[in-house]
Amino acid sequence: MAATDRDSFTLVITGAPYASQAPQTALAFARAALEAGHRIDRVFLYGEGVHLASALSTPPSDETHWPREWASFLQAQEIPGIACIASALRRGLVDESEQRRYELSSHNLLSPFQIAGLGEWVEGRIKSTRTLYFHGGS
Amino acid sequence: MAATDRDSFTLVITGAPYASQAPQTALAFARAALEAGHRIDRVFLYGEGVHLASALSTPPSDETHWPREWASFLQAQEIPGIACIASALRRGLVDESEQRRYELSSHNLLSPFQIAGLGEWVEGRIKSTRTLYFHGGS
Amino acid sequence: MSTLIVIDQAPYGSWAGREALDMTFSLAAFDQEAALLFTGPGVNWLRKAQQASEIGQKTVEKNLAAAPVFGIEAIMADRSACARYGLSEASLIAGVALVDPGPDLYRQYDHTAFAG
Amino acid sequence: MSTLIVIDQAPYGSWAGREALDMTFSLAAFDQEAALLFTGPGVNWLRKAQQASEIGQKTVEKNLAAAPVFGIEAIMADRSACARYGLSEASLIAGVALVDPGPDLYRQYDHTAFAG
Amino acid sequence: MAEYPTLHILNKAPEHPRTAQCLAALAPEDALLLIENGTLLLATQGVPATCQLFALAPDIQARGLRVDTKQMKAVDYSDMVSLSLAAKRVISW
Amino acid sequence: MAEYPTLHILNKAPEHPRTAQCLAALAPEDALLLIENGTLLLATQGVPATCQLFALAPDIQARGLRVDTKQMKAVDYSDMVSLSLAAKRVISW
Repeated sequence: MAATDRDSFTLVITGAPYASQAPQTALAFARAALEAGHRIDRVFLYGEGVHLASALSTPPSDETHWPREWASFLQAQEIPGIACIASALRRGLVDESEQRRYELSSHNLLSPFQIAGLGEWVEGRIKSTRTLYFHGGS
Repeated sequence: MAATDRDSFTLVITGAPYASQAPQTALAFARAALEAGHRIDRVFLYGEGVHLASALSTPPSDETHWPREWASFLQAQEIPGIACIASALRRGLVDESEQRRYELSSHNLLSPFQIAGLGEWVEGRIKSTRTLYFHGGS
Repeated sequence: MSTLIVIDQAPYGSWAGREALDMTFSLAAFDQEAALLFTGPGVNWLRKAQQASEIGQKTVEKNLAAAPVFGIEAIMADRSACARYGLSEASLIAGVALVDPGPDLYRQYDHTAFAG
Repeated sequence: MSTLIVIDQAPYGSWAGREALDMTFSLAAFDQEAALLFTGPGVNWLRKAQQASEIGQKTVEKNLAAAPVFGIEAIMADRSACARYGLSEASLIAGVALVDPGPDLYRQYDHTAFAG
Repeated sequence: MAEYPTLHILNKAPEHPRTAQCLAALAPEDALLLIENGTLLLATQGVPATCQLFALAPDIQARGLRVDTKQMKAVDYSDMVSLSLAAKRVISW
Repeated sequence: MAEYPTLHILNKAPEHPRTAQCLAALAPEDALLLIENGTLLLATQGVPATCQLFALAPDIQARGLRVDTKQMKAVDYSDMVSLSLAAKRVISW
């Protein structure tokens, strides 16, 4: 397949912020892809990557706030950001609906991130020109 | 130093549940230490280990719920469980007081875990007979 | 559109292997071709007679046994990693094909993914 | 009661090194003897002229330069790891002592800790 | 940009076991892109001469590494995008 | 339980770079306790013969490993507690 300006990407992030460079590399890649006229179909958080969707992450003021950087990018570009439900629940990332279902004390999923199943990743595999992974490095 | 029944431990957990075995090994060690008549001065969560203090973690029903296992152990044995404040804030683990201070949407620290600084670890280093680390394995 | 999922992390000490299995079964559930490759310390997932209840976990032997039923094409293991870990055909669970990973193997798949 | 903090993870790709530095400075703040050992890919924290702003991070050169002021006893680097990564005395930041980690080194400290 | 059968993206330090696996999977006509911790390979004697080599400039700069332009090409994120489309498949190690 | 200058606790797989560092730090009078992924060392040819060797039974069993009792002693969590007090210092690799 040759590159065209309608090429599209699914980006899978499996490395957590403040534990890996994955959110930073993926964001720089995503911005470059849009600048080149390509489309980002979705960003899918898997494994440790779900921590990027935390609404409560509060890094020191001299460190980049990766969850907020990502959230504003997704919002501005209207790109779906999806945290895998199984990874997210294990690791304590929940939205209002999961909070109700499991009778939890609060919810902490940062908007516009959503929670959904691995089917979203499979669809990316099928429909996007490329599905790329951004893993932890250690 | 020979072992006596007044020997005491500070346990430092740096591996996250559902990413490492650290919480399981540390809990089995802690139970064995108490059974042998020793004291656990504190459990200190550092780095990725702070995720053990998540009140929202919801593993599948056929997987062990490590945060709850640890919380009930700490409660029953009246052992302080402390999440390092800097590690916890970066990774989105906050109590009510940090929620207010940073004007966050909610709090998610599982009781009886508390948030405090590295001074707690330093004190363990000085006062406990042994300070042991339970790291991630990969 | 065949996908290779690679598991190269030791069992029980991380969740990457379990989450890679979930990916593989998801592909199969959506009728996508998928195969599994175990390599490095990951081959230890394939040892017979694991009993993880004392460490509060479950083995994946049953899941792997069900893989063909769910339409997963192949369960492959890195021959040299198996040798390194003393895994003979007799000590491996059933249905595992020994392979030598390298350019020729990876080129058979459109897509290759690790869980982390 | 001297403590050795070991940093063996590459810079920027994880936070373990930063969090190990925090541990070291905390010990010093409470007047506890502490020393730092960089080994494996961790020695790359000690290379001169790092510029991490384009990847959204900060270097730790200033922190390490302040270590003696805060009472940290020593900054040591594994000689063979430095050689492997082409780190000569000229390319290392100031104040680093080359050592050969092994039983004799670790035995000088009551306590040894990794950040993760 | 040329087409490659496979673009290998390596973000692990040379000591990480996946680095050896990645290097063993390189075919002569493939491309290898070093990013993040993977760029540390440039400071060692372990840089493969078997295939086309790229490394991400912001990561090289962050680590204070020097680039041998005969050995490899420093690229930016937009090159990473082009490379990932120019290759038939991408493996993120 | 005997006293050891250092108890080394290793929880990493043999491929992990910290395993090599740990093995290089063993003194003959030390003890090495393999736990978690560290017990996989028992399945390889890499078991050190230099010092007293222990391995955590629940982790051995989880991985379906066999124990050569001439080579090392399988222990439980209460032995791990005793060992950590019997040694002058403990290093968790």
